[in-house]
Amino acid sequence: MVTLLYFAGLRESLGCSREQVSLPSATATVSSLVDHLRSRDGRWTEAFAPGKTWRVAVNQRMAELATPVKPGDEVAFFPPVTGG
Amino acid sequence: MVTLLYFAGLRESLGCSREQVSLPSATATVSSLVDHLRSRDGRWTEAFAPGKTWRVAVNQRMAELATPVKPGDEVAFFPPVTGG
Amino acid sequence: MPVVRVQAEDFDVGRELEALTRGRHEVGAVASFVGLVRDANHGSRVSGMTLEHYPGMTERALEEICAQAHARWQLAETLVIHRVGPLVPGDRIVLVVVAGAHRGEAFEACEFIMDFLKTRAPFWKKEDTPEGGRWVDARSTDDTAAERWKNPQKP
Amino acid sequence: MPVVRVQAEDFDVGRELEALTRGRHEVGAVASFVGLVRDANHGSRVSGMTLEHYPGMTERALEEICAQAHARWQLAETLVIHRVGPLVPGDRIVLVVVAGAHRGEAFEACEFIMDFLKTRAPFWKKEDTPEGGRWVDARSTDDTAAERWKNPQKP
Repeated sequence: MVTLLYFAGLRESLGCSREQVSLPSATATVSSLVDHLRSRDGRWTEAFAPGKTWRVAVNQRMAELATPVKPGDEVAFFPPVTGG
Repeated sequence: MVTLLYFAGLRESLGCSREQVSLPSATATVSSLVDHLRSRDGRWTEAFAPGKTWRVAVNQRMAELATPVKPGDEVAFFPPVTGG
Repeated sequence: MPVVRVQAEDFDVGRELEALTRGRHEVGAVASFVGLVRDANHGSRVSGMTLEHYPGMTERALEEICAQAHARWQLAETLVIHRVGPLVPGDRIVLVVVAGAHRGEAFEACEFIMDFLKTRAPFWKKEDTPEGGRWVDARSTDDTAAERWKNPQKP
Repeated sequence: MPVVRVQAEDFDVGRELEALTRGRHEVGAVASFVGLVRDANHGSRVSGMTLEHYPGMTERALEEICAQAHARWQLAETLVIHRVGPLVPGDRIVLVVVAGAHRGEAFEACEFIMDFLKTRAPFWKKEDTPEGGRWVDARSTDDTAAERWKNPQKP
């Protein structure tokens, strides 16, 4: 299982701030995890549709599509940041 | 007559902070005024010797050797500034 | 040493600067930046905003940005305070302070920290406008500002 | 509007920033610089210093530098406070504050004002060292810093 967190506009569109999911495979990456999420239901399909802009952090560090994800990880999805 | 002001290290070397002098000619510039001062006495000769670094302001604006000086002007000589 | 605080409360800029440099007589230059809530954005009146963040990652990201600044320049101290929660126009949002021996480094490091805070620290602003709540879009100029530090020379 | 003060008294950075931006809700960015007396310079301990200036010209020079900053960037406010007279290590010497809509301009203008203050405003420092009083020499790096603004592009 991994913990997924959603922030800001993405949290609002998905109506979800936190969930636990099983990894789609033993050798998962952000990319395969997103493919899995996209296949789940309309809101996820929409939020992660090609062309949508989002950022991802794995274990609280900025990550990329190729970043590995393993059981126990905390994976956060959010829009580009706008602090400061 | 013009008012001459001296600041900082230059004031100390000359032992003078303020004086009134007659202009050497009707069409004076900073350059001709400095030539005149240099001819006066050892301390002035020394302070304005070739190779010495100093700055000049005419009527409280940074000036150059070619800047005209006319009666009533305030001419200040000082070392390069070191504020801030 | 980087000091990072994420908090709902306001901060006192004078007191923070004082505390950061007290007794540090090798410090000759303190550059700082304060970000404030503006009352307009993209042509709409803004009556307030809410700052959301990612607790835990936020502090870590800010500490990492400060550590990068310390690695890149000779600095005595860095401080980042960022507020979260509801804010109104005129409110302080962020304070970045860099203390060092000389001004060139302090200015550069302060701008560096702000540029990366804007693009790497997980904060999000939602503005209250007459048309309703609106998530602020990231600005491409912020990405450009952060990109220029990839060059090891002064940008 | 440029505000310039030359004074023997200390200043409160927080209060000055607050006063400069109070009710100015178009201001989103405040960049500032504080210069402090260091306890060492060119390998000598410095126990104190005296700042001499050219009354009248000082204020005029600082106002002109701020006016140039306002002409060059879109700024809401600029403030320069510079102290004169005797100071000891840790004392504040100078405060420069630039308030504007965006941070890039505020940072640049603040650095611009400091660079020209260092090379154009008639102040002179005399340090107290174990070897006696010593006038501080102007640094060629300050001239270089001021020169780069001749380029109309960001340096």
